[in-house]
Amino acid sequence: MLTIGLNHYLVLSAIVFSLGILCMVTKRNALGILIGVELVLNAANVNLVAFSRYQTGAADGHMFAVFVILLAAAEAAIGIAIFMNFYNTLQTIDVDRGDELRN
Amino acid sequence: MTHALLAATPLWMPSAADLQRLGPLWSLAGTIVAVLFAALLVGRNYRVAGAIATLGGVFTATLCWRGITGGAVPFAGLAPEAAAPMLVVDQFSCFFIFLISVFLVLVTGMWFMGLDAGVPDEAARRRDAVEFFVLFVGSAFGMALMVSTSNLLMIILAVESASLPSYGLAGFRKKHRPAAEASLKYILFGAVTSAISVYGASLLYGQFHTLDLMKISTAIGSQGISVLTGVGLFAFLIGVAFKVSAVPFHFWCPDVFEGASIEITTWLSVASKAAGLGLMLRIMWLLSCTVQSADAMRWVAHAVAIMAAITCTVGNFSAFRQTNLKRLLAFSSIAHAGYMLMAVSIIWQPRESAAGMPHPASSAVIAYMIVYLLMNLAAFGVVAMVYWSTGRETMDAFNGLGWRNPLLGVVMATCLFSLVGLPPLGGFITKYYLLIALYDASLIWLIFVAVFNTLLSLYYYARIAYAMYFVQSDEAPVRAPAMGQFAVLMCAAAIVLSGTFYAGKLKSFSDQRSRDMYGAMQPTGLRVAERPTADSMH
Amino acid sequence: MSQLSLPWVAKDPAVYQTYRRTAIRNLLAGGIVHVVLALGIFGFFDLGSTAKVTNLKIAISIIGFLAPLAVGLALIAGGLGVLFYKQIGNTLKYGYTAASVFFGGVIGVCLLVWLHSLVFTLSKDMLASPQNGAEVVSLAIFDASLTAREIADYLSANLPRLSNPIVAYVLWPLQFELLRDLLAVGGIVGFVSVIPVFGIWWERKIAGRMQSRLGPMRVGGWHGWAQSPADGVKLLFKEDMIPPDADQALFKLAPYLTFVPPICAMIALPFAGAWVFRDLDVALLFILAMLGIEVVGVILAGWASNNKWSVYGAMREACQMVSYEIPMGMSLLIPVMTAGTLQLTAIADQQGGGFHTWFIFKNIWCFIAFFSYYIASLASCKRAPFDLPESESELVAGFHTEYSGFRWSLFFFGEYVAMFVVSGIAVILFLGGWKSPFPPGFALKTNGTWYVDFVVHVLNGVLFKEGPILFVLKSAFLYYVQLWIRWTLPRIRIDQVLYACVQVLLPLTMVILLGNTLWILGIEHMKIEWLGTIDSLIHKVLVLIGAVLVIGMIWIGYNGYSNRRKLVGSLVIDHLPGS
Amino acid sequence: MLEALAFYIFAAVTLVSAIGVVASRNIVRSAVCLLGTLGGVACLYFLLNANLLAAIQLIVYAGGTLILIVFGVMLTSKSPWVVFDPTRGQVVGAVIVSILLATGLCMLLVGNEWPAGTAMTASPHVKDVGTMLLTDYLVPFEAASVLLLVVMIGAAYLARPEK
Repeated sequence: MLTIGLNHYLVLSAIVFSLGILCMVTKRNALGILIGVELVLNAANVNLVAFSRYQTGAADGHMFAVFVILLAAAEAAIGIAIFMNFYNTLQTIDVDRGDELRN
Repeated sequence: MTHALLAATPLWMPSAADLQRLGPLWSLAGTIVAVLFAALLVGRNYRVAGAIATLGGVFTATLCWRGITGGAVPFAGLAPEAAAPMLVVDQFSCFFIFLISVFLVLVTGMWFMGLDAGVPDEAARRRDAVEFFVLFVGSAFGMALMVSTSNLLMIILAVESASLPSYGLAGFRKKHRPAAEASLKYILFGAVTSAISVYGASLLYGQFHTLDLMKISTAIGSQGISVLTGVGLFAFLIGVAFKVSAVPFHFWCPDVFEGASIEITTWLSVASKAAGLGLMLRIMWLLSCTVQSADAMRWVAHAVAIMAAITCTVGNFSAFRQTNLKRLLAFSSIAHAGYMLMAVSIIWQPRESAAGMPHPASSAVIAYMIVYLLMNLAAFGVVAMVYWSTGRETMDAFNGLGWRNPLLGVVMATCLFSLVGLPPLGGFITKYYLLIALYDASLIWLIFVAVFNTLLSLYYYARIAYAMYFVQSDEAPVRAPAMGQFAVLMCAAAIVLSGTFYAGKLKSFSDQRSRDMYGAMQPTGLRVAERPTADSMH
Repeated sequence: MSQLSLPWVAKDPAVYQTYRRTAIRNLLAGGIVHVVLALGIFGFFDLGSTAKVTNLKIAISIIGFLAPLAVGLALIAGGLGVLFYKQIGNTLKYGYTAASVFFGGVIGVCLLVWLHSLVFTLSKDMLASPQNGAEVVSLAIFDASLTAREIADYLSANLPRLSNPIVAYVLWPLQFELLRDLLAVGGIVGFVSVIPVFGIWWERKIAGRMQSRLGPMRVGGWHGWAQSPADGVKLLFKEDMIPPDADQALFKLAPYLTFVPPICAMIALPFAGAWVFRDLDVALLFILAMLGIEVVGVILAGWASNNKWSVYGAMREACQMVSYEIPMGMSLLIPVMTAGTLQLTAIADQQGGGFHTWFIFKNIWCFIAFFSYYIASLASCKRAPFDLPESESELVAGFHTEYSGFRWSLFFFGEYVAMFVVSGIAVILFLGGWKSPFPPGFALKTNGTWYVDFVVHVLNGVLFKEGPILFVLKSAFLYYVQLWIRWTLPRIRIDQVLYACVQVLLPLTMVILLGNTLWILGIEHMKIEWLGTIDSLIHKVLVLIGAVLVIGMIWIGYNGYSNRRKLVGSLVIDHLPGS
Repeated sequence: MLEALAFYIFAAVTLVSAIGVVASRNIVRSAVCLLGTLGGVACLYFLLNANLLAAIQLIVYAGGTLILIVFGVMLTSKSPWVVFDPTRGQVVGAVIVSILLATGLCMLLVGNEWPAGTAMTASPHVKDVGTMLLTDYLVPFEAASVLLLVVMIGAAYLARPEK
């Protein structure tokens, strides 16, 4: 337990991943779902960096993580713009309230 | 200090030939910038923006066509030797970019026609044309990237570059409830699937120590597929399955198609799916490009086959109850994605013929894609014209269309029967190629599923045809722009021709595209750009 | 309300006398007992003998000798203070005595800091000295690499004047990184708590002088120097109110979120070459990130208060800080590109050749970048003229309307520390960091006599060579300019703030970024000769401008000082203490 | 030893605040807890020899994306303490599923035979990362710049109030 290795980080990231999935499933607020997505992306990044550190010895994982951070920022930007558009139109951000389109 | 830094690391530049091969991508990226600069110079002029987008699309298509016919070096890895190739430019990708950019031009034309046809928010559409075209060409750029990558990072980046502008496009109509809702659902699904996809990619990176699919394939060949690899691969493919709208990840599709404006729906129904399928084909091919890895990939391919069968069936069954035409066509597009996924599922099978011979599966997908483009364009074109004229997209707007506008009725009927896959039409012949490929791969159960689904789909397509010709309506005749009528007529003609006189030509064309892809993509045939030495820089 | 029953409230004077006598007796007696105890231990364990240096004695010498000695001396000083309180009070009433005590204190603290750094350097030298084997022994976290014996030998060989074994015992723990870290954390926290206290007083004084007032004059005697500590004590005892409709947890959390990140930024901010807690290779990015996180606290404060004005203030703040971060970061990229590294110590080391090698005079792009950075940093610290988020007249103090007492003061701590940090970054990246403005040849030489050496070290550290004091002085100047601007310029509107960022500052920084890139490419990479000639010409002109500016500044300062009576007026000034 | 201590502290910060993200019913609190997770992950990056990445995480994620999310939260909730609740049954089901997911994933990851690799000895220097970005990763870099441009325009369009 005292020597920290790859598995420690992997277990941590697996738990964060599951929490992210849980967050996506339980939150009815669109922003809550986006926050869940951020958790999952962070879990993936921890994985990537840990693999770089303990497995490959190359910075490829770091580069991947940089791009994931960038994508998360882009996604949040357009996501929040869309949420605000939705809010301006429907006066709510509850995902279940958008029920105009259904079978 | 800076000087020492520069001396220590020579600036690496891709060679001119490599840059030239990337012409289509440059051209699309340049179009975005040109639209923005034009807005800076001449103000918010929708004509200028649209014209630049059209020109950009035409130019890109030309470049791609040259790439297709010129038989240039089919593989360009734009990276120095040490790393994985980030981009793959070959006939296959050129073909798909060609398809996308042609479609870009056509949908732009549709957008212009919509302006003149008097849609409700006309003023806003004119005003926001610049943003619209930036997003539009931006999503085309992402799709072009999607079909020309073989690297996990680039795949994720490309899927996101195609998706993020599409989210914006889906919700482009402000103060429009369905549009806002559509974009919300679209981005939520997209964000969730892409996040899971990134997690899967991270697992693959840990397992194989590389981001390059080709190297992963070699490693799979030598070490087989462990449970973790399977989980990682599955999670990774979720992102792509979302773009293709394969079944567990298809929920966004009908809502987005219904909520978005009709040009966007047309665009997403073809281009987005084409790019997704191209990517899926390439991933599956690359992962099984050695004999051992192909063997290991069998289970993944079976999973894809099952997914394809479910996708088809769910798409067709759900289409039964629809009354909104856009929504119905959305489910139809899900079903068609299922058919094409069937072909993807057999690409792992080792080909008996030598390298350089076409693979029947990818050939079938390419042929299917061409005809599918024509069918969807014409079908959505008719729906759009009916919408512009009546303001409705529901089934009852089509009552008696055959008499209210005979030309549109005929075109629509042609499209519908082609979508079903009835004999003299393009839809039939491409489905036939597909089934033959399945038969060659001895996936008989999948053939049964496909035929069963074809019969299912006959019902709801025929329902529209029935409404057009056998339901009385006392509504006014549908008036449509002449250009639009001409365009859809051309599409219908092409559908008929591709099913009859040009069936062989279609076959040979798609064979050619798929052959060049696989001929050059043997693992040993990797060609990468050379890294210049330090002294060659000055 | 219950009646307070404190010892100094409503008591007979005779009782005070009893208290005083008891206090004096106890303090003096306790002090003497401690000193005697310390000396006894010193003698008993034979701590002063050079022959018998062992590791065992380290703890004894620190716990058994130094600690009681220090406690004892402090107690005796306290006792004497109580004994002679009248005399001390009378002395401090005179302005100049108080001033000299104050400045003596400041200078003393500076010297202490500087000695502290010398000790660290010494322990590093010892680890690396050839006596300890050929290779450099790295600093250890747990296991010691030097014994007390080795340290004593090193001292007697190299620094005979310091060769008392007690010194060796004290130096021994300093080779452990953990202890150094703890000391450094203590130093950072101490410094961080001094900055706002001193800074607020300074700001009020400057504001006063600029408006022909005097500012705080009463508390503490000389120029009201104790005003800020007094205010701090007052704030601590104020009633701490939380609006009933506020989000309790977030309301309590928000001040810490504004206060902690600037302190974390101090982790990577070097005060001198060896004077940094962690010499990160991404120091600049780290500090910028910390300054960027600060805004979360402000937004939350506004949000959690559940008050319209607070939310407006928070929104303005978020808008402004996030927008100005871009030109700020992009301006900083220019010296970073010139230096080729993000490591702040490495950047400062490149500017050690004197005044003319500072990056601000390097070329025209850096020169512009300094000013664009400085403007953007004003906005990101929400200082005037960009103090929209807390504009008193419009938003009733903005995001901290609902805060009071201790939590309220945390916002100010955060703000003033951030001001110091942004000034520090500007100093390191543009103004030569802790390097002296004179070329290295100007540094004074030591000649072996200990008092001459001492003076030489002090002068070199303050003016002629390098050192944390130079850094603090330079930063303090930029800090002063921030105050100066605040009390000179009027506040601008929010749309003007954003206009200034997006349409003026951002294009400007983009242009200089591009210009600098091409400049470096042309001169250093492609080696275009005429460009090099132009560059050196511009460099000379800029140095000249800089010299003129400095001289002009000094002249203005001198002029203002000599005319201060005219500026402030003569009616009240002569009747106030410390005038 | 010290590394283990640091790891457990940072991991605890990350996990506790991630649980806070999920458990808090108020979305603003979720966002604040997310700050804890992001900070904890950044500290883990420092432990993992990824200094530059840690700084990027702090500056882009914590200083940019998170503020955007907090902004979004504030702009889209009508009353300050908006709470949307799923039903109790849904929550219990989701919790069970995610516990199963976490357990399964952990077992899979710990039990997996990772191929032998080489460990990274020192943090890659900023310069090396920059060089990589302009050589091996030039294409993603450029593609990302196009993406950011498009997204910026799209977001600005969508967030602009309709006149």
